[in-house]
Amino acid sequence: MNVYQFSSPATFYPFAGWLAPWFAWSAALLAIAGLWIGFAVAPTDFQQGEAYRIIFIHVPTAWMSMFIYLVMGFWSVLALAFNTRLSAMMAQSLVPTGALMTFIALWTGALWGRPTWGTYWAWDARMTSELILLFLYFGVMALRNAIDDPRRADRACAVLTIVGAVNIPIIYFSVQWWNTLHQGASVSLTAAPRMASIMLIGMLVMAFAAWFYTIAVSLWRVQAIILERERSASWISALPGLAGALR
Amino acid sequence: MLEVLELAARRGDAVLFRRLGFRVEAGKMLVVTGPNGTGKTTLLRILAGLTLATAGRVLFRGEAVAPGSPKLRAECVFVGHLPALKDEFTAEENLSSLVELSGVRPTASQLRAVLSEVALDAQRALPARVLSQGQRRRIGLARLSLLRRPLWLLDEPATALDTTGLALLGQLIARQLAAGGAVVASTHQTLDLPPEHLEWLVLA
Amino acid sequence: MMDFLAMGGYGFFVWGAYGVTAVVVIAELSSLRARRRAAAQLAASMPHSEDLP
Amino acid sequence: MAGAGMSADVDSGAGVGAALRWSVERDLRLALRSRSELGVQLMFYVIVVTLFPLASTPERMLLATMGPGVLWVAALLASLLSLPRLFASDFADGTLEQIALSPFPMPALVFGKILAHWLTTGLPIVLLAPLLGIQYGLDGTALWIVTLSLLIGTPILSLLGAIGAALTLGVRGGGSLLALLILPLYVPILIFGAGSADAVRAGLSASANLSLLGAGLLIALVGAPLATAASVRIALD
Repeated sequence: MNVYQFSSPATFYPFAGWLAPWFAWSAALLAIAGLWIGFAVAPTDFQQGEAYRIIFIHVPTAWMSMFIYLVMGFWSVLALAFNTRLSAMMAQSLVPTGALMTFIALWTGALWGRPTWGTYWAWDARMTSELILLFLYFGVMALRNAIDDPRRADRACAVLTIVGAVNIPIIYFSVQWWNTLHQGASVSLTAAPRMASIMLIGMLVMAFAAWFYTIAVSLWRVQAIILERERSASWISALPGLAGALR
Repeated sequence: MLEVLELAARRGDAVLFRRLGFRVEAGKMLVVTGPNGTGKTTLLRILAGLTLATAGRVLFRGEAVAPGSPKLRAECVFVGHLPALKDEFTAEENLSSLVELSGVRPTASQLRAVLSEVALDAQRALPARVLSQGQRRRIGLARLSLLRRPLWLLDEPATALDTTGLALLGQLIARQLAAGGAVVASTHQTLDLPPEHLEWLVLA
Repeated sequence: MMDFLAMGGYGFFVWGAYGVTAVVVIAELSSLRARRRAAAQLAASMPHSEDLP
Repeated sequence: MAGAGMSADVDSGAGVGAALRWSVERDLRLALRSRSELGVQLMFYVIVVTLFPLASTPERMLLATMGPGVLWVAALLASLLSLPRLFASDFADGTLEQIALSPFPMPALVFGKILAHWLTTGLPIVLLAPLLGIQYGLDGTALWIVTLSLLIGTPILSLLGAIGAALTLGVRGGGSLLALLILPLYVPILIFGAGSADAVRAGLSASANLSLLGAGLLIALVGAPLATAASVRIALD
């Protein structure tokens, strides 16, 4: 077997099970700290009042939505280059969480936009690109469900993810260009109140919370995918307490 | 000429075969038989470089070949279940298009000669749409006779062939073996070929 | 406590945002738990014979 | 046996030219054999463009602002409709296997097919655009710029679309799935393409839009055939 012996699903499965809870707990603690900063420590903004506190959810999830897609691209390149099933499973495990983060970013952005600009959707450059990113996630999901053979689904989704990842910067640039052309340099989400350092810290803490949450969820999900794909492999019978609730 | 080591293949999560090994020497024909669904087609597609094996290696003249490798594509011809004909094209157009795709530029007279050889003279200018399955198969045989390739991979080549078609197929294979080529074919019909050239692989 | 919920008049928007986020995260976690349990049962019910890489 | 005399060897190095010639000439001949189908797709483009004034207003000023956008969205939809034709019939009758097994470099063969697809769907749209632009009250320069942007943009639609067509070969829900996969990738082309005429009408120069579109075309010319060839291999696996 090639040098990536340790990356076989059988050896990765217990490792993922051991690692995931650590990330889950640290995500929970970071989230609590972030919310505490967001609501108790950060001052009321003189311009937007309390509405700006939504940024502590909106900005981290927006960052994560794009970051997750690029990580999926990374795993997809590995899956195609080295033909390793595990990398394809990792890419597959990230898709639902990525789509979820994108949805949250859009939802919170709209609720923040209403009090700030008076409308839920103002074709802001970042929000429009976020919406297109959501379509990219749905595209990968739809392709995954449309192909039955797992190996072909892995490789087809890998190609689509890579093509999508290459297009993300182009989409963001073209939407930015389109936005400034038509609306001029209107108030966009980035022109939020001057970034007091406390707000930045709050957002960074929430960003790490979202990141660790994503890692934990994708590790748990990749375990489920491994079980689904390798259900008849012999190493599965050695798993402790398989029939019971999976730890 | 062709060697297979420790080959394994899966379809979905069903294992088709595992640790499969065999050699095919020049001038020899390997007949792959076995009930349906045992992976005969998958094996041939792996040898042709269309499908990825889950394990094992394929050596062509001692050199390992990966799927889609240029060496394999230049030296081997694969005839699958589908006759690879365009319904809109005539028999002659189909033949010349397929042969040119393999990098060989036949003259019009060669095309006509080989078509008459497979008894498709009258149907030369008919669109493939109107030809019978057997006639469409014989266009495939005409292609085989035009291409000089050392390795033939034939997936159920005898299907839909009538007696004259079968005789033609036998002749073509005999000529290929005599010219030092090798053939791997999955088939159920017994072809009247000298047994000393044949080897059998039964997939259970 | 009441003014905390009021959020300076923006309560609907702030809690609308955080509330939906919480709901969506909980939904993902519970569907993940269900998928893991189903996968475990599926794997447990199968004969384990192949040792294909 | 007639075949005995031939010993034409295959130099796969110089294969790109032969591959292009083979695939373009073959696909064009195939397309011309089913000319009516091409006509139908072109009519689709004309009808979609004609629908919008009926749905909004015949008032010239408003139509002029909408014109480029409508021409472009209709071009997107028309190309999307014709993409399955690119590989589906070859996939169904087994010729795609032989293309994958040909000694010719596959990206070149695939590029030839994409070029033939553009010549039969994209180019007619570009030639028809000025005519339909008049319907939208576009004057000389705006009309010319829209047509030029379509000339540069429609090949990108074929190139990017080919990747989607290869990925969804023989897959359930092919048509709408292809739309979901490819339309988000068409967004930048739509923005720069339709934007070029808006820029001209706003008195700005469209050179920035057109050059960005040109850059997109170059990237697609290099990347798309490779990605499409890989996707076809995956579909044939």
